Amino acid sequence: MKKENIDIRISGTTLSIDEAYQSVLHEGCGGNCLFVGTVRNQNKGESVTHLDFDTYDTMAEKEMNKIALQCFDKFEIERIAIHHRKGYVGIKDIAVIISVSSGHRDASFQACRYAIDTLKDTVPIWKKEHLEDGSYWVGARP
Amino acid sequence: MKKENIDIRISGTTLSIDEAYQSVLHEGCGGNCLFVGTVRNQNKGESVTHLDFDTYDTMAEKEMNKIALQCFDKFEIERIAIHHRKGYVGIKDIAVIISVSSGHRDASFQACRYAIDTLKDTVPIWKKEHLEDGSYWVGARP
Amino acid sequence: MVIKCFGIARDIFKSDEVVVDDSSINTVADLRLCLNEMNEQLSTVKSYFIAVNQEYAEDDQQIRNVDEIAIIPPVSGG
Amino acid sequence: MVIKCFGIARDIFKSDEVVVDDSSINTVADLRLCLNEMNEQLSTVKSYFIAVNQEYAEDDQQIRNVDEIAIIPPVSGG
Repeated sequence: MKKENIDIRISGTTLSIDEAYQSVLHEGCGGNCLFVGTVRNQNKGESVTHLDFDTYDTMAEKEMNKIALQCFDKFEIERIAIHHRKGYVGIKDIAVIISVSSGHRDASFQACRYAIDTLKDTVPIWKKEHLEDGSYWVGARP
Repeated sequence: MKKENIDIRISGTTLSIDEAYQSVLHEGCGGNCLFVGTVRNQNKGESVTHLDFDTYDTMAEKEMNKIALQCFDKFEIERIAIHHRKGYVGIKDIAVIISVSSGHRDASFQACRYAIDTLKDTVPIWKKEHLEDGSYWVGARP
Repeated sequence: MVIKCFGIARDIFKSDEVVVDDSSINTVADLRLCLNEMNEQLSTVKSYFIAVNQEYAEDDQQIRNVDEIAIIPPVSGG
Repeated sequence: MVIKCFGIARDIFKSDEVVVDDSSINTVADLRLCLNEMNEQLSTVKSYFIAVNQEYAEDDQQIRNVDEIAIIPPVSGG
């Protein structure tokens, strides 16, 4: 896998869908699938004011790179970008973008889905959800 | 289904991913899936120079609207945009964008996939592929 | 009766529209027969639908000359 | 031995890092025992992994004080 075909970023500033798209655009590709994860204003009925992401940057980038390599192994894709925010993220702001290009659409859909599902399982990034009356680390309590 | 939740367009000029994304963005949604269909530089080994899309605009918009309504019936989505180009479309240019938002990611992936698959089956739009040595209407010959 | 032509049908009839004599045409099936006779190239097309008032029509559907009618060759959008 | 803390572990230890006495720590399992004793709040966390040199580690993995070691609470990115 050529390095130029994988674009991994953890960013403290607003993520750009256009950058994630341009990063995978390839003249041999007809299918491009993007997943954009945004911050919801509520979770299980409680009002969310914003999120805070803590990240173990070096390990997170390694894990994101593993996911990209797995996508190349499993699906006929051309390029993949995985961009994640860190720090304060407001309602409707973008937390994560997965962008994948492939010759035919099936591979880009499958790889995009696989990448976001796996990212949520393995990448060392932690979400603190801030509610109107407090905050908590998502998934950390039994 | 509120009309504001469906955004159907057939456009003679460049499609914008940002417009298709902004069109579905909703503060209650955490998942946004976009499919972007681009023009490949080759098909089955032959070099493609560009495409030309012929469209039956009024009927195509009706059929695209049906697809959107089916997506609301089948999947828990919030908003959907279906934008298609017509006329001359160059290599790497965007032919179609499907953009879907939902509370959770599964619905947006499924609706996005369903919409592009169904669009290719039912919407009266025709693609003429221009090769270096001629042109033909895709799928029209036995 | 004026029939709209799209895609390969537009190329075959070299026009956006083709006019057929509607005196003997009652159904979509009648129209197909008439069109295939008018231009045998049309029968080399893999298949085509007829749309009546912007909806796909079955062969037994009645048509009148006030209807908006179109030849729909195999679609290839996306 | 310096242990990096993230997410809820950072809040529990009120620090980015916690220092443990490494004289009796040979494996990841030893480290877990030591950390859970240091701060019982950590045992109220649903579960956590230990990463050694930026890779998830098994309990029987040997660790040395030159390794980069981190507490990895349940991740929740995306």
